[in-house]
Amino acid sequence: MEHLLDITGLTVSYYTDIGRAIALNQVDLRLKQGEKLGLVGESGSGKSTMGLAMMRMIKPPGKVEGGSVVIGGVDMLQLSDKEMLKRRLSTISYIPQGAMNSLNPVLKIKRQMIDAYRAHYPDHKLDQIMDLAHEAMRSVELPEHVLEMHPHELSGGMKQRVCIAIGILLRPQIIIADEPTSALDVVTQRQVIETLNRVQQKIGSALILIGHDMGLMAQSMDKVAVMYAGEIVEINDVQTVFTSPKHPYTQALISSLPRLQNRGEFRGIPGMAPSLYRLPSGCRFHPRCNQQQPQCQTTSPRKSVFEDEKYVTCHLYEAT
Amino acid sequence: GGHSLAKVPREQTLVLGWSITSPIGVTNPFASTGYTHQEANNLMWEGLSYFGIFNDEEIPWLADSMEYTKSDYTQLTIKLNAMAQWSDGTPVTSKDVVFTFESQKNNNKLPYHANFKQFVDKVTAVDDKTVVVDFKMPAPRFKFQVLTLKFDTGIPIVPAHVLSKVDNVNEYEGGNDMPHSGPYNLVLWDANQKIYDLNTDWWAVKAGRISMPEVKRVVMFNIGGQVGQGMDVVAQRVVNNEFDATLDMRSSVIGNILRQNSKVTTHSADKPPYGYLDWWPNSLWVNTQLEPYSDARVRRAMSLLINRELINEIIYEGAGIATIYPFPLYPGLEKFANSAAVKKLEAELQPGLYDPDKSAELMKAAGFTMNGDDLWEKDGKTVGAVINGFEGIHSDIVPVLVEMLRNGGIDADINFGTDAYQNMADGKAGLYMFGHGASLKDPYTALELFHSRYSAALGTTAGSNRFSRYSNPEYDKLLDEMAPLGGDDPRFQELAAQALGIYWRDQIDIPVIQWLHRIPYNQTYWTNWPTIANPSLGMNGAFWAHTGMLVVSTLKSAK
Amino acid sequence: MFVIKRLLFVLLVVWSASTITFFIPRISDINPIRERFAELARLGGFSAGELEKIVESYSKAFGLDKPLMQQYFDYIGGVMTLDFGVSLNKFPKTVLMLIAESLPWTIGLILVTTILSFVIGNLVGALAAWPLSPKWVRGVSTSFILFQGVPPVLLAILLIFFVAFKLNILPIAGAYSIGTVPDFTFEFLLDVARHQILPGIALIFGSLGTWVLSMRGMGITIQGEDYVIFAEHKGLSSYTIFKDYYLRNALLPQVTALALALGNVITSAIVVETIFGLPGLGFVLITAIRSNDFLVIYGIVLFITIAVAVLMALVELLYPLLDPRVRQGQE
Amino acid sequence: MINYFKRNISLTIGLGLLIFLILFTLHGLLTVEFKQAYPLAVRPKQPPSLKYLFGTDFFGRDLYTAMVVGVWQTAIIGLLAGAAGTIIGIVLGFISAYFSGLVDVVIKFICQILTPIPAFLIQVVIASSIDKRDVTIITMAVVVFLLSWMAPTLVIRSQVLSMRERQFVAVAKLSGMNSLEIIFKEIFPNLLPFIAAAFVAQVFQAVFASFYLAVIGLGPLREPLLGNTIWAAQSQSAFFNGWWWWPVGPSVAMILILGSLALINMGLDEMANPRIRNKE
Amino acid sequence: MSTATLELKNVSKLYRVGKKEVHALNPISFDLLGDPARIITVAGESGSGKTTLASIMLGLLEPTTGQVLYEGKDVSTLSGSQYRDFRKNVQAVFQDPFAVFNPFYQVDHLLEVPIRKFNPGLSKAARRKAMEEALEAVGLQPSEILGRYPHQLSGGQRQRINVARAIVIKPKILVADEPVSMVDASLRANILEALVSLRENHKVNILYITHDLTTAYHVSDSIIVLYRGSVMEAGDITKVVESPQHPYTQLLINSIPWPDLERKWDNQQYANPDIQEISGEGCKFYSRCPNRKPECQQTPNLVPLFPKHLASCRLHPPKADLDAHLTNNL
Ligand SMILES: Nc1ncnc2c1ncn2[C@@H]1O[C@H](COP(=O)(O)OP(=O)(O)OP(=O)(O)O)[C@@H](O)[C@H]1O
Ligand SMILES: Nc1ncnc2c1ncn2[C@@H]1O[C@H](COP(=O)(O)OP(=O)(O)OP(=O)(O)O)[C@@H](O)[C@H]1O
Ligand SMILES: [Mg+2]
Ligand SMILES: [Mg+2]
Repeated sequence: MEHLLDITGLTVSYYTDIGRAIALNQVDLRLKQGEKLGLVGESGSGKSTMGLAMMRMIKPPGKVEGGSVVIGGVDMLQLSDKEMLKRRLSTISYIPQGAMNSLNPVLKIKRQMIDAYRAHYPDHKLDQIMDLAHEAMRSVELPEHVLEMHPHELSGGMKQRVCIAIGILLRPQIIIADEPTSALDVVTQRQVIETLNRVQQKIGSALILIGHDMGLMAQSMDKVAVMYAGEIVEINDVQTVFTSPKHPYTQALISSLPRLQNRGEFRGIPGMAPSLYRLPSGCRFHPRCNQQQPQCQTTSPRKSVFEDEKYVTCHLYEAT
Repeated sequence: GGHSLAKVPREQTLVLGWSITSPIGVTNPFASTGYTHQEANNLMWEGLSYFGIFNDEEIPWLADSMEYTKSDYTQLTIKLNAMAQWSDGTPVTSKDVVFTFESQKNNNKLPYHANFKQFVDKVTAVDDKTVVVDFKMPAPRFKFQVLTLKFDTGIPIVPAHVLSKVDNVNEYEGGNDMPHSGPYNLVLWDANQKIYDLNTDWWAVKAGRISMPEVKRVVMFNIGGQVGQGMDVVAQRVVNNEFDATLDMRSSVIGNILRQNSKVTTHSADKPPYGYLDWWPNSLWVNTQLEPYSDARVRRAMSLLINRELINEIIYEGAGIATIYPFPLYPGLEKFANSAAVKKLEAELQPGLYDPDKSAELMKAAGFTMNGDDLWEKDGKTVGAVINGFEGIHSDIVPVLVEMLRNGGIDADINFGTDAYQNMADGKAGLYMFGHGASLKDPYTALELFHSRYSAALGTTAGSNRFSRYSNPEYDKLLDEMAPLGGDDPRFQELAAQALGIYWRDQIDIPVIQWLHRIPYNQTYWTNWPTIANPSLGMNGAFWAHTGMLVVSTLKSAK
Repeated sequence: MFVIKRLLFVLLVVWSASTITFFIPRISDINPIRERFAELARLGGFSAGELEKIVESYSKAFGLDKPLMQQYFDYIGGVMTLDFGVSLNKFPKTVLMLIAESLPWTIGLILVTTILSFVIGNLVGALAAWPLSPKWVRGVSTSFILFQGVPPVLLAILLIFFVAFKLNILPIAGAYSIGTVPDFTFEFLLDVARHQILPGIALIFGSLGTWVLSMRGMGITIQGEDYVIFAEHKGLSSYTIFKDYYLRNALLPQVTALALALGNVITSAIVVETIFGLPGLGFVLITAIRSNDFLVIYGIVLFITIAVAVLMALVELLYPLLDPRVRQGQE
Repeated sequence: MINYFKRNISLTIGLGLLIFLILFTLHGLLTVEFKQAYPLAVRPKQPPSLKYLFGTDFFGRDLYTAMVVGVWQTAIIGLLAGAAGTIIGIVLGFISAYFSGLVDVVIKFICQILTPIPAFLIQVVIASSIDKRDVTIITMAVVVFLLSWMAPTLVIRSQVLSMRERQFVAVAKLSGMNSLEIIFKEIFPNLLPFIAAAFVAQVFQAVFASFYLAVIGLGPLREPLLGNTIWAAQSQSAFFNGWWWWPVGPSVAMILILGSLALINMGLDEMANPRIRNKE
Repeated sequence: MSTATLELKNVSKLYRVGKKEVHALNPISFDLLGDPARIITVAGESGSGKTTLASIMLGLLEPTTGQVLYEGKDVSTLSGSQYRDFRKNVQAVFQDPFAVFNPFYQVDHLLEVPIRKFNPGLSKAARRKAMEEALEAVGLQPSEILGRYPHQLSGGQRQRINVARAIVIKPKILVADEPVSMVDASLRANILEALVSLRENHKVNILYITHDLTTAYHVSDSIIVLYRGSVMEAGDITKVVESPQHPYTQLLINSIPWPDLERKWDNQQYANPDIQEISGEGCKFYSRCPNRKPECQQTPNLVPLFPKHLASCRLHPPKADLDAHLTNNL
């Protein structure tokens, strides 16, 4: 088993009054142990949905319609509810978007850690648990007395790191961090990302960093997956994405980025992201694409896979 | 807390249901705001004599005899029973009687103070067991009205050796252990119940007045609420044999009790009207000083709107208790009502007539016109006829009266508020539904309620039950002449008929119903309740009346 | 400092309540003593003139002849020391004695039912908003909300008629079985408890809906909170999440309402205690209302006000223990 | 819109019930003879039948008519007291929150001080101190509302306070709106669900308070208010005597009125709760 | 086109929460002069007083000390017509693209109210036209936008309507408080473009408030760096970004996650942002400063180091011959 994570054909829809929104369409993703993947894309492109689907935490009106999420040979989507409960945090852990409010305001940090631990190892002694909690705190560079504090006594960055500490408490094989820094200022942002990197290295797990800040991806990720309207349009190593992006959307995205060199230049992507309820035919990006081909309007492109599980979904490239 | 009472089996216990409202611990008859004989204190306190209404005879008690010793009713001699004694062993003597009488005369907070002050000149103890009362004026009714216990009137004798040592008798509670002469000792009193145990050393048994009571324990259980309210719950408890007797009930309720428990009986067994006549006929009292009721035509017009037959039919399930008299038709009074003079007046004045047309004529004559709402109006004002009353006992009749008046154009409404009594007592309101607790043997006391000596000005308090504030010198003259005469005196009968004539003619108030006591008697544990078939000592069956002690003492175990 | 502030607040509440009860009746011309004696006169043989004299002498005894302001200050002074004066109806009993006599019954009933309805109502409300609850919970919660509209009188009558009278499984009414001598044996306490069940149910249903309704709203808000979702990510069992992350947080604002609810339940207690013949505070109150025993009415109003104000202050003092967020803002 | 009602079932059922009650009453008011709601109008103690839909009571009222009139009168008390309490609450709440400073301190303080005083008991004290001849449905409403405006005041106040901090208020200010315009055009519409909920709660309280006042004999007793009818049935031991229809009819009406309000309240709760609304 | 001036004189703000005092803004003075129109960035971490400064400038918040002068007059004492003029000419674009909308109204409300208020004479059609033009100017299709409710639009759309509002009013001075922090990268460019064109085409002076130095560098002419309510460094944007003088600014610039593989975060040991401030005398950054010296315990002044470049740091001696006035260095 070469890959730690193997997602194939993952499809998720939300059923609402307006209709069915396919928030995740036939998504494939493979990850090796210790790999760091950045998951980027516009708001609403399905990044969080992807993370949640891996956790099996899609709630009504959402529904996982198909596909598999295999971690270490076990398909998460086939497990019983009870077994899945055990896997959360221990096999795969998700540090949610908006960690500011992710800690219960009336419980001490310690208690929230103990709860998480006890849910998986009900018979362990408190001493043992506390040792682990201390270790987790150390690895996110927080003093131990933070354990005795309540969330409101912590700053935003500290809260975010507490969430990370909880997320790694059971040394999961995969950590998903959903926009852990979008509400933080640059200094704190950097601190959090570096903490995440360090911790990931220490426990050797794979890391999926969800976000739309390409800067953060450039700073710390190995690979980048670009999502557009519920699909992964391109996965590539970070180098390629920034220097020679393949997909026209990725290209537009990269060229819209502000850098030191191109001061005063703005190149937004023209047009609007499509509504998931009214997707364009063919390639979902074609209405905004500057390299449109005739078949783009009618047929959905298929994957062109490069080496090492990297691929692009675009008619410009030959399908494999 | 901390009581350790002997267990008494249910078969030897009498359970009575009553709304107990008096303050816990008040057993002293002289305690001025809290004492009532009704809540089983009648089992502790005895009178000189009792009156058995259904046998129409006096029952000598603490006194062996009580006689007017001057033919003009100005002197009364009382001879006490030689065995009579307080529960602490002290004999009941003239000293106690004199103390009781003197207290009533001198202490204005005692209920019979007015009577004593009006009539009594002096009270003398001739010897240990003989007392002579000298009156200021002829007092032919004093012995019966004041000194004889019956229904809710009369005074009990209190122990001088206890009360004379108390600083302020009006504020002295008495408590459970106060020496008394009656057959039962109060052994427990909390918010839920009062428990009385038999005093096996009761003087009356030794004196041969009565045999030893079979009821070993009396539990008066607090059913809560205002008298007459929430009776459905009480009824269910009677059906379940929890209560042996309770306060009286509406006819529909008692009918349903009898249907559901064959052991329960009533004064008239299982036949309507299920009760006996109380001394408390209810009138619609009218404030005769208040516009527009000061006009006799308006009062009469209102009376003409009352359909007494319909009242009998709707509210009392056919029991013919609607009345035209301000007194109950007990034997002596029934004789008076049936006398030729009264019959003639009745035919002439038609006091019970229901005639809306005639009523309308009178209203027009009184200057009223019918307005757009079909209500009589004068000077832009309708007849603001709010009937004040007590929800517990009047919630059945008053709404019906209101509607009868409204149908005839009188702008009537109901007030069962807490100020109902006060409104009437102060002369603020025009109409008040209430009883005449007065005559039992002859009509004097009832008719005397309308004497102008009680005609207080509006805004001042009318004396008890004198809400009419009626004033008529012609009427007063008749009453003054009647006062010194005995009830059997033919002159008295003649004058009484004339006075009743004025009552009807002027429609001083509007008599509506005789009051019935429909008391359920449960025979599961106790028999020998006083009923038509078994009058016992002739007393009424209300255990809460002064004569209730006789009811309890004569019960027989069902086993 | 905070404690002193709260204490001052309680005093202010009591002061305004006593001012209201002092002045409102004085706006109208009702003289409670006269009212009371006039009523007594019904039974006895008082004559008009005498009655006025008695009223005068008692008014003096109660200090009603003093200047209004003097009376007012005496009254306030009395209230602050829990001296509500004497009952006119049950003279020479003091109002406080009457309250003390009835309090055990009321505390038993009101406290237990309020707490029960708080617990049940909030639990059901929370469950109703909890997405994992079975469907029928929503039905139950809705019916509880609808139950608010059932007049406690009707409920009491139905319970008595069917449960106690027809089925005969519980006593019909009363505080304990007739003829029982109160003591502290287990048997007696059991008897008392059996007598409290039906009135308890009648009371609980009256207030259940309010809790369900507010808790449901609260629950809906909390259930979407990020920390509840994160708790799920942590792999906690739904039971733990429900208990520690959802219910506990949603319950916090409800606690503040508890003290107020205790004050309001007395209203339904009046009816329920009357129908069941329980000699509690509500029963004393309605007796006082019916017999114009004004000082008792005011005394009970004030007593309840004080109790509620003190409870509210207590809740506020204790609240920081439950909710650490408040702790900080205080000092 | 229709979709919204489909989702907000409580609101839909509540409104449905309310509309049914309104139609029932309106239809009734147009067809019944009012006199039949008062004693001596029809044969007493009749069980429900085609002739007497809801039966007749001990006094000879037609209970169907009594119900129509009773629902109407109960509604009037509820609406009057509810409206008055809510309006006072809105006005004071707005004044307090928007202008802050001393006014706010005073209003808030008064509300907080009055809150622990059991309103019903004060209502009893007042009702027993006024002349009974003046006790009408209107005075009843006044008595009820006198001490029930504090809750809406506090609710509105806190809502306005939080609303005031919302950015759209700052934007409105920047757009040149003055304080009054901001209050009425920006803040007020957003408080509608809260106001409606406060109103519903007020009505609820008013209906119950009028019922309890009837129980202690302080209401306009002749009128067939639902509470009066229920209490009259209880006074005549209707259940024990087998006249079950007498208390049951008005009780059901009361349950329907209050139940529909509770459901609407529940629905409005959902409406006011952004978490639910945002899912639209 | 006439110019408008907004002048801050020793403005400071102190919040009192219970017994706690928060010096959200320490005394600061500068003016926004009309011509030529510029974009000035106010940057700083969360809680540094950026929004406080904006609110004071907009007249939404009373300063604790000092005055805000509009055309030389204190804004708190403006007369009716002057006040309206101030309102029209000093406008804002706010951070949260949802909160600025009143959920009760359609999005038109946001645009229509200022038009009606500031151009009372316009007909309905003219108003509609103004709205449409503004929407088109920010790249939105009016037919897709007008008549809809805020929750029916995406964050990017809402944020652009927000900018359109500023275009519709055509103020002289625009305070943009984090106008792009909530939108994703591709939209960010669009919005910033709109802001820049406001300056270019309408001569609007813009105060751009952000903690995102990447975008600041791209759009603005000069910058003020705030830290805990005090100005740490100010001046020409390229100077400050390219050679930051104050340790705090250095830290900030170093922490920018440039989307650039060439420019990775260095390994410099940064000070822990968790350390809470000790209020009182001294440099606000003292506790976190890697180069702190004893003399830093005395509050430093904002002094010129180079032309168009000020800093308040005791490590740098002032250049006495340069103008120390903040405005002149922006
Ligand atoms: N509970 C839901 N009900 C209906 N639609 C939903 C729900 N949750 C998400 N969606 C839709 O699914 C799509 C993907 O949402 P998702 O939250 O995964 O996006 P995202 O990429 O994480 O966006 P963001 O950057 O804003 O967090 C969106 O269009 C969203 O509207
Ligand atoms: N209304 C207020 N009451 C009390 N303190 C406040 C208030 N508003 C802001 N503060 C405090 O003032 C300081 C500055 O706040 P401000 O909102 O101006 O910061 P900011 O730079 O805009 O931060 P952010 O980047 O988080 O928006 C902070 O410490 C904040 O907690
Ligand atoms: Mg997301
Ligand atoms: Mg800010």
